[in-house]
Amino acid sequence: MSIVQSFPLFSIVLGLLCAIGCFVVPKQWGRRMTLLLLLASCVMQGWVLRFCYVNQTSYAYMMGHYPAPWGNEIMAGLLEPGMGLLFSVVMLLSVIGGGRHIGHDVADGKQHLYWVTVDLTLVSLLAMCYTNDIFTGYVFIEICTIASCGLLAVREGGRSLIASVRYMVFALIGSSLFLIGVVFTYAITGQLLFPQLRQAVAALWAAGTYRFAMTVAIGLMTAGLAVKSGCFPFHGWLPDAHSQATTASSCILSGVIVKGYAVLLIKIIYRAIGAEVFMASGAQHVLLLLGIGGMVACSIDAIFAKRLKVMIAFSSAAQIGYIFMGIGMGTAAGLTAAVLQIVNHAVTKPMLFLSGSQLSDASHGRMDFPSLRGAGHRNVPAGILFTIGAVSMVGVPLLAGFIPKLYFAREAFALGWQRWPVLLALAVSTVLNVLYFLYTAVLIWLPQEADCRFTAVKPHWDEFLPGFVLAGLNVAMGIHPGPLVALIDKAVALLGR
Amino acid sequence: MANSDSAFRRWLRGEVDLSAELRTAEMPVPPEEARYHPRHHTAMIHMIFRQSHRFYVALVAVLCVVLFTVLLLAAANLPAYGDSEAPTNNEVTERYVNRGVEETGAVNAVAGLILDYRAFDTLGESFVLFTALCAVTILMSRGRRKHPLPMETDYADYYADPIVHTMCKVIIPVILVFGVYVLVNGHLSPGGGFSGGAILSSALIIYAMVWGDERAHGTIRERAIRRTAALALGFYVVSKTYSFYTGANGLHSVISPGVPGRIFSAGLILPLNVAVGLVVCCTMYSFYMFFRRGEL
Amino acid sequence: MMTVFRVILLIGLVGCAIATAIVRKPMQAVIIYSAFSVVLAVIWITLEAPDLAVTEAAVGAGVTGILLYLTLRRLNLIDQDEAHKEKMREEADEHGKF
Amino acid sequence: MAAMFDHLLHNYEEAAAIALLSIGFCMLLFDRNLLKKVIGLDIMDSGVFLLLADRGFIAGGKAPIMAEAAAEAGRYVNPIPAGLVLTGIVVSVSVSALMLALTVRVYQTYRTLDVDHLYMLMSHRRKGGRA
Repeated sequence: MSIVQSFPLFSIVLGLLCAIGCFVVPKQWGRRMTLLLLLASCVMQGWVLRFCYVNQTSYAYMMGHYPAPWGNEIMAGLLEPGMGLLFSVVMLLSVIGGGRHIGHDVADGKQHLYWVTVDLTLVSLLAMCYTNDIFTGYVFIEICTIASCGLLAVREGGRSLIASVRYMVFALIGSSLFLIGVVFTYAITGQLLFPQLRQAVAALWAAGTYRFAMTVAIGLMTAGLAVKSGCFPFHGWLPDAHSQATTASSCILSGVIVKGYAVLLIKIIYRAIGAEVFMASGAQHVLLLLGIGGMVACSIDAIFAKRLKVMIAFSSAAQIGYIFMGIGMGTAAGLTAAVLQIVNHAVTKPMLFLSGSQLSDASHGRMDFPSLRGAGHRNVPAGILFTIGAVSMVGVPLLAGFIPKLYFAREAFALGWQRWPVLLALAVSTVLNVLYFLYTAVLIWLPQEADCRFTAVKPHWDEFLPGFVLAGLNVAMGIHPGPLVALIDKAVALLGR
Repeated sequence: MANSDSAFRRWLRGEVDLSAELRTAEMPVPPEEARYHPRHHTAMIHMIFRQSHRFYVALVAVLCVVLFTVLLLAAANLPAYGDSEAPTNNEVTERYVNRGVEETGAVNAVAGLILDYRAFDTLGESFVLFTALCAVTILMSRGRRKHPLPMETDYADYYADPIVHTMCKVIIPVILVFGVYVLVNGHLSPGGGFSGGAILSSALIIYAMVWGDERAHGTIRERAIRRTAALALGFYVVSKTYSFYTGANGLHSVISPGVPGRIFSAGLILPLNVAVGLVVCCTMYSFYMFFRRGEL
Repeated sequence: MMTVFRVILLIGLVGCAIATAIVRKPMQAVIIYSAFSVVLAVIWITLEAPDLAVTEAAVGAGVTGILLYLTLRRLNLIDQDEAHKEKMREEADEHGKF
Repeated sequence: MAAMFDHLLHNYEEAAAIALLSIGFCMLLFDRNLLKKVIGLDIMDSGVFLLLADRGFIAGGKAPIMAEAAAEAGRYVNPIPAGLVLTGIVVSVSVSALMLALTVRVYQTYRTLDVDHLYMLMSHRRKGGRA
């Protein structure tokens, strides 16, 4: 067995050790250790991805001395290290870009704890990507919930406390629903590991026994993960949580964490339940409708938002609707588009949060739109970044946002009754995106008023460089999507096997 | 100046109740940045909120009723309670029960299950505790600001009470011994790291309650708690990584199950139980101290 | 016989839960919740899961109960009920000109 | 329907677990007091754990402590649900400690535990900020 195959385990363990280390060492070391950890994690996930790509394989890695139905396992195909790489890169850039705000928003005595929670968030996301066991999934979901509550509540002042309470209530309902689903699944199959579970579920479904309990279990697990990733009717917590946190936390919460749950959902659907049974249970239609509802309703909310960060957060909820719509299409191509949307949103949203918070810094920390008028002139790099992000969100060709929309639209023509709702939702959501994102992008470049109280700020390299890296990724994905699409196609094919 | 003047005049006219000000001064004041002063059209927003809220509650109530009916029906659809032929009693359970003792060396099948067969879950579980400890510290730690804790209105000096004091002197060692027993016998009898650690922490909590937080703070140092927790977790991670790595690569592991039934047996399970117990003990005691006095 | 015992315990458990939901004073809810945990610990024994019983008694009834009690104490709500809080809330509203 | 009710009567432990679950869920959603929400959360978790542990019980089985494994060849109950519930209990206590810490902080900052009141503050601020 190649040493590369142990890298998922090593990256998880390194994260845990780093979290323990940050807990006891002084805060400067915490920051350095976390940055190193994120960098190492990027390298390791990249290596595993390369290994799996070259060998065109997915492999199970035994966690201990006992084989599959008895011991724990982790599984790496193309999707898992790919998502791990994406999450590590985005977290690294967010943490660098939001570093100045962390120093400002987080009390001195709590900074090392902030780094601990960042490390634990990374670990839980990696474990959620790689896990091959449904109960391990639950445990790491809980770590992710608690760590993200820490990320959110660490900010002094503001409404972050109320946002945390709201977030926790929703998140705990989500994890409880997921756990009930796990219990029902275990009760009727007696298995917890994905491969065995999939066989048992397929056998049960074919035999027709316990079909009602199985359907309920599938529904509960899906609903739990949907609540946690802020799917449409349960997105009430999301705008508050994402807009009240400190910048780096906002980037991590909306760029990465909600996607972690979506990836786990994809894994459970395709690896644990099996696509056929999931589609037969009818849950995908609900996901499709909820996704469409989210795309439209949250975009309308975003139009009425009066503060920049709240608008970006509502747009997150709308973009998550796309992901669920893709999963709900129930086809391999739909899933490809959903994964493309995950990648697109993960690189674009942190860029918007980073540049948005710099623009508000250039307006004395104000977030309301009248104050932001002309902010692009006061901080040119942030203005450029925000414009790129906004244009990409609208879906202009040559930028990343266009690619998933194209694939969604293409796939929609292959569908049955879902075709017209999907196309209509895409069109409406694009128009709404134009309304709020282009409006903002224009607003920040308007000439400043004569009596403007705000002065230009000197941009710091550590603030805009991560944004430019994300923008580079965005443009690269938009101009030359071929390799990425091919990779995701292969990953989706490996997932169902 | 004009302000104080007018206040003085009002006082002269008997309109100001000085004792009222004294009373408000006693109340702990929330920190300045957090206080909140709404200004705009309060009544309307109040009404809109109430209206939309009522609709929302009704909707959620209907959803809940539907959800629980469905759950009850699903529970009726499950395999019969106590059935030995249920799908859960399959080859997985067979092996845990039949070969568990020889493979893990643990007489207690649950300990063997959570610390050897499915150790990755349990590793995650200890880190759930650790994450919660960090989050609680973030929330409760008073940091530099040191805003005062609310005054104790019902403060009881347990230390001055001879009965409580003497009884606790007797009972704390007993609890400690029981906790250690549960901890180190985790692979032989019911119990193990989690319950043993909670029992140990209860002894520490009683000590802090009776002898006072300040004294407990002096005896059990913050640094010691943090380092113990970090060391125990570190040991857990490192030793389990060794066992995961050797297992996955088919390497020979130096850890052997030993003779089942002996106290020093079951390979890693005993040290892991001790490590988990220390983590749980430190975490629970830290929770207590944070809730009690806002710092360790 | 065992079934009757189990049913009695379960009725007690559900009764405790309902009582927790409807009592007005938070302190009563905390005490009833601790009783709930103790009943649950006995139920774990009837389900032949002694590990769970020990853990539930130490963690559920012990530590969670203590944490709930300490929270009440921090909030000075030990022997106050909802009506009192309502009054305090009104005062707070007035204070914040709400 | 009658058969289903019969089955439910046989699965009485599960029915009780679902009842606990509903009570806890309703407390978590509808009780305005934050502290009661936390207790509701614990009750809901207990309901789930009861449901899970019931699945491991085998009529006439013994606890899986195989001290005299050779001596008595009795049936043991399934250890898997017990292990999972053990994990779950610890997760549940961690989460409730976190929620209680949030409760304390919320009360210190806003002098209220009423969640509606808190949300009203929040939505009000958002609407107020628009003006």
